[in-house]
Amino acid sequence: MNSYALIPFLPLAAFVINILFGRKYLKENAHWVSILAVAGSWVLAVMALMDVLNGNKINFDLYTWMLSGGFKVSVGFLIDQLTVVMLIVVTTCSTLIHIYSVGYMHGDTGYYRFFSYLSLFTFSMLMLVMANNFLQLYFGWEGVGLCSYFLIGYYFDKKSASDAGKKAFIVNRFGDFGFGLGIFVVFLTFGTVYYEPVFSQASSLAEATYNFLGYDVHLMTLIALLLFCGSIGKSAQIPLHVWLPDAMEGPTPVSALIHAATMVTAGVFLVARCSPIFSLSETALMVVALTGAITSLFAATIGLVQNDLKRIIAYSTVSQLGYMFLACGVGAYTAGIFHLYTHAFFKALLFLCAGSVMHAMGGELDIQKMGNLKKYMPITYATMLIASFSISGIPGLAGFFSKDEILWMAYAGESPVGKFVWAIGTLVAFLTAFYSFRLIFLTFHGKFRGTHEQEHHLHESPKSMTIPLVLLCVGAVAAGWVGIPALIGENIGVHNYIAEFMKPVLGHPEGHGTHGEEMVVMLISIAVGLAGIGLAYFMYIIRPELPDRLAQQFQAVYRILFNKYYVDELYSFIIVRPAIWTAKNVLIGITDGHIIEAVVNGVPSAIAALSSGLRKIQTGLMQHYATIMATGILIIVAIMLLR
Amino acid sequence: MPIAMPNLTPVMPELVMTCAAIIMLMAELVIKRKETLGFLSIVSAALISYLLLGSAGTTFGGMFVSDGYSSFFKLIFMANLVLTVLISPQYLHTMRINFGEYYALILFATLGMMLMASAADIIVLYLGLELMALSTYVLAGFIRYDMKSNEAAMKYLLLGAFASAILLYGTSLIYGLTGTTNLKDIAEYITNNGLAENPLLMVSMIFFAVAFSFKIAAAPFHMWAPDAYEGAPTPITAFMSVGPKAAGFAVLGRVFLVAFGSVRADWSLVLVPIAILTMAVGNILALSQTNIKRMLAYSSIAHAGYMLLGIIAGTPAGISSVLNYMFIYAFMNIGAFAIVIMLRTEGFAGEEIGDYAGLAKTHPAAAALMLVFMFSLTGIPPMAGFMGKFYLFMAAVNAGYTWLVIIAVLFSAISAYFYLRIVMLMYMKEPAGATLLNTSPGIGLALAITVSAVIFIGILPAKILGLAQIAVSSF
Amino acid sequence: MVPLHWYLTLSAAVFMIGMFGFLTRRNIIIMFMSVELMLNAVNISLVSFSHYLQDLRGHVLVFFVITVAAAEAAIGLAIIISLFRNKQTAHVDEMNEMKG
Amino acid sequence: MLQQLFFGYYAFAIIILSLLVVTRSNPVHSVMWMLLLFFHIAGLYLFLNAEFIAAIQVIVYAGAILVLFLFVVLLLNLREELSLRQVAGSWPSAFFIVAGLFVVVTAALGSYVPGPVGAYSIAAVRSETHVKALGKLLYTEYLFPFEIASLVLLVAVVGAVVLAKRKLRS
Repeated sequence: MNSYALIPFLPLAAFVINILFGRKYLKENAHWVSILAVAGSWVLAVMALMDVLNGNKINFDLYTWMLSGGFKVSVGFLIDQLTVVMLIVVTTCSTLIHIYSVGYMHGDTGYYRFFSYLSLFTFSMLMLVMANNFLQLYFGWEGVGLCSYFLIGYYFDKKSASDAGKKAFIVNRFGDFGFGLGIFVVFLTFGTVYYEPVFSQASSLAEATYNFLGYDVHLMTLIALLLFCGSIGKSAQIPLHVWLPDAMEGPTPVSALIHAATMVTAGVFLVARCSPIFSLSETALMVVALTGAITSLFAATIGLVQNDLKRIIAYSTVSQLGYMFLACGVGAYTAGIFHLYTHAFFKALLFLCAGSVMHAMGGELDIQKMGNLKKYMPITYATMLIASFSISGIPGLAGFFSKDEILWMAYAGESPVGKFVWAIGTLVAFLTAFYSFRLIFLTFHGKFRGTHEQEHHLHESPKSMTIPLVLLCVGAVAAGWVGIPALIGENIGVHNYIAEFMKPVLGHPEGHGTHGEEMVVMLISIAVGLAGIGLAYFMYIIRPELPDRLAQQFQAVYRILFNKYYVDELYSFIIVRPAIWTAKNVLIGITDGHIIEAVVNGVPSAIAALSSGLRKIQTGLMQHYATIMATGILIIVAIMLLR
Repeated sequence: MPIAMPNLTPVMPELVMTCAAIIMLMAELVIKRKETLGFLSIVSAALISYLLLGSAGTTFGGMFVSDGYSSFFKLIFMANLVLTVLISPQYLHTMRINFGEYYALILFATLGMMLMASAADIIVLYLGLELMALSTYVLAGFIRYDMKSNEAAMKYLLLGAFASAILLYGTSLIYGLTGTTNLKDIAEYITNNGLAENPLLMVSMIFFAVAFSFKIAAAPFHMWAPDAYEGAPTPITAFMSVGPKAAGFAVLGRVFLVAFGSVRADWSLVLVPIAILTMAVGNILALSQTNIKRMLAYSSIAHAGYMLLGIIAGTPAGISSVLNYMFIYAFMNIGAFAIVIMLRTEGFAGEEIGDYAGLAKTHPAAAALMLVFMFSLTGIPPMAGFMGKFYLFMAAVNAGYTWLVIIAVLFSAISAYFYLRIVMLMYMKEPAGATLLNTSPGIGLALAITVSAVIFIGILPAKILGLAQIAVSSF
Repeated sequence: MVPLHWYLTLSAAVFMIGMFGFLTRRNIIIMFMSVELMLNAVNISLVSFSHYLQDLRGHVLVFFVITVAAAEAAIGLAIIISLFRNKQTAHVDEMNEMKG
Repeated sequence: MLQQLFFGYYAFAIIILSLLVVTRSNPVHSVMWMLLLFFHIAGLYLFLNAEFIAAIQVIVYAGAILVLFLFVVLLLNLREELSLRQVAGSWPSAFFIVAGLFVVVTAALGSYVPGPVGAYSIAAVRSETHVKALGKLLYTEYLFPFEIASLVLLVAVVGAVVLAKRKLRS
């Protein structure tokens, strides 16, 4: 047995121990089990990285769960370049956020429960990224969804929290339905669910079509789009993005880990993992690129006017996820994964800083009621500032390299929509810089606008919280140095290591452009970043009354943005309300209320009615039983003889 | 005429069982603590399981055959016996029916099942079946002061006798046609004399199908089951829902594949509508039940329907998946019944489904166990029930019954409603009052065994399935 | 010589009469007797088969059927007595506490 | 011819008696008709050269089982319930089902093909006597079922005792 199998199973063991003994025995010490386990996973992940760097690719089946005919399901692990990057991201963020949670969740009644869920989540996420077959991927996929559901609704006595959990669950159902169907089509087409045979056979089926109701559907496009449905749900892309901002009801470490750094990026990982299939379908790639681009623009514009600290960062996450899809859609999977990797650091950092702010503000989230926090929370301020520089693409920081790579690939790649998405991407870069610094300026600068009690309470967070901040901050600065583009790199003698590293799995398209063009693209992206910051400085520091005036001037636009384009209301109108109406008026109308209540809500009423009807046949009288038996015999004998 | 001593090695387990049962009858007179008898039964079950290993062979002029197939079923009977004995004592105390004959009768019933599984001759099959049935009738009516228990025993007995008469009529016809009652000889005679098309043979086969359908509680011959299950003492309900059903499948498989092997197309045509009707009746009627024992009775009917799929497939894979499913079913079903028994206290039946409301708040461990069993019965991975269903359905698909499997999956989706309704009640509702749990070491042990079996087989299904495949290959 | 078919038809007729009794009567004891009637019908056909096939196995089976019938009667009647103690009736339609 | 006449009488009597058994409202009468029926069936067995079976038909069925029935009928004192309607509501439907079954089964009986002829010809059985031949078979070839039958009887005894004993609760 390969010791790398322990990577996911250590957190699973921690989960089992915590859930069994947490309530009675571990109580306030529950975090030790989880932290040790995830740190162990991290060590193993680093060892795996070393191994892969030495050119090994590890693929093994741990044990076969079931085997029936040609259908085999096993727990198996594939550790290649892509997996290893994900492993490092997941275990690093997870470890740091586990540590941060010790301070953040201190004194919470469900302390052991929180850590056991975190461990379970880590397990599921690792199963997801390490799978060597689609079914295990699906298992991890559903597992992380379930944990996310538990953790969003962690404060289950708060109605908004449990509603948000439900919303996340239901919205993801839509995506997962397509995803499951996609896996099914994969199995039908290839006769296996293992990555290796599927991907190696994919190219031979590049032109295959599938006749569906008289239409010839391009098979690879069908599979790719079905799988992408899952990505849309999990990574909160339009039109299934509505759950992620609401998911901020969960504890902040959860937002950082699940809803920023790891789980929501699973969709990007899926596209990258299935790149051999996506690459065979131009249509699918175009859909991916456009979905990503539109989502990123859409979410960034909403982010401009929100006032809830965590929601702004959530929209920023949606927007950045769109960026990653944009990259994958133009064929630059490496760039997408690179951005995923850098994003994990600075976005987790942003959330943890937000958590630190919340901690100081006594749970307050409205940035209009903050201000001048840099005086009280220097470490939080410094780290959050760096993270914001990073996301805005200030040269030298992690976000700069990955974002630049994406924009250049979009501009110079072969994708027919490349130039278009590049333009959107550049616009989004500007908006990102603006709303990130709007957040910084409103929160940390100016005058404090909260209450007096809050002002008294203001303090820097405990060590267990600030140390992870600092460590993540190192990542937010330096994580990008593994992917320095050739343009800069050749002058200082470094390569684009990550692109070379990932090339065997994801390929690395060459940009069709000169160094001069590349330089221009880079300069534009730096310029828009700086412009965004400058505009934010102008509007919120120099002329703080300006935003309100603008909001009044362009009231219609402001309202639309503030209300997130009314998507929630739209869904409520076209899906939720009709569903509830049908349930209320049709289902309850047909059957009497208590059957519906007794049987889980929403049983097809016909079956329930049939059930109570059929019950009458079971009269309790033996003669009737015997009569029915005799009738059965008569019918069978008669049919068999007269046949 | 010299009488040769028959070879007793193959019947050794049955001999031990007979001795154990008779010893139990006599020991009952001197032993005051009846639990001791339960302990003795478990010891004998262990001894028999050990003896099963070296018992392969045919004896008594080919009337009795001990092969992998029968041994696998006997293993299920032993598990059934041990688990039933473990969950019994406390119920017997609560109901104040702690009579020693109880254990002897359970042993006799199990002996009957063992004889059925090994029967290679219709006479042995019939006598084994009656031995099992008569013991079970008495056990079902064991709470003599309770009207429901009497009623259960009465209905079971009368309808059982009716089904026996039908079985005997089928036997007489096949005897008249082939001049023998030995299953192998019957098969040989049918093929050698081209009887396969004979309408009378068809009638005989149908009568056999009906009688066995009665034993496995398949619709429309299932109607005794809900009443008998509801009225019988709960440990006996658990016992009845596994043992006689498994024995019924054992004889169904052997008779239909050996004796009627040449008319397979015909009997699968008979069994297909029975299977569909069984799944429909079991799953649909379970929806509107309010008594949990009754609900589990309908659930057990539905599971018989699923298992019929494996018999209909008729392939080695199909039969082995039936064996596998029966094994899994024994654990998950008795586990669920163990929880039902725990809820029963002096003066509180705890048999209404509503009594499970809020169980997770008052008794989280019991609720979690019930959750595992309900998930397994529904067939949610990674519980064993899922694997059982998966192999059954896969075998049926490979045998060309895809449409039947689609129907089965649909009905199995309906079943989620009534199983998960219990889970919902336990976890989502507030408890109505303080429910007392009637625990004992025996039940604790039974629950530990069942829950670990359900999870273990769910995670490592290959072991039991491999055993079942070996069992079928010898047949 | 009486043809075998006559016996078989007689047997079927008695079997069906027994079944008819079982389906219609509501006195448990008479239902019980109807089952005995069905068993006797089977015995008739078994004995006649045996006779015409010049074989004794049918007789052996009849022997066992009678044994089991006796055992069944003993237990059945014991249950009836038990039932009667609780509820002074032997009528099936008053015995449908459990249904549905 | 004589044989046919004998059979005709027996068949007629058996069917009439069976009908009487299942239609009499008074269980005591039913039992009495059944007693008569069993004697006729025993006669039929004699006719078929099954002396021993005829004997146990009389001894066990008529002598033991029916007496048990009668005993219970009288014990339960069912007299006051005699006035109840004798058929449970749906006798026409039961009649049609049973008649249908009779028709299909007898139709199938038309295709009966005799099985193989065995070694126990009437002469062979006569020379050995029926009891001895059957006894030999039971104690050699059918020893195993014979032993199981003893267990069935044991269970019946135990079961009857358990169900009928006086002490209801432990």
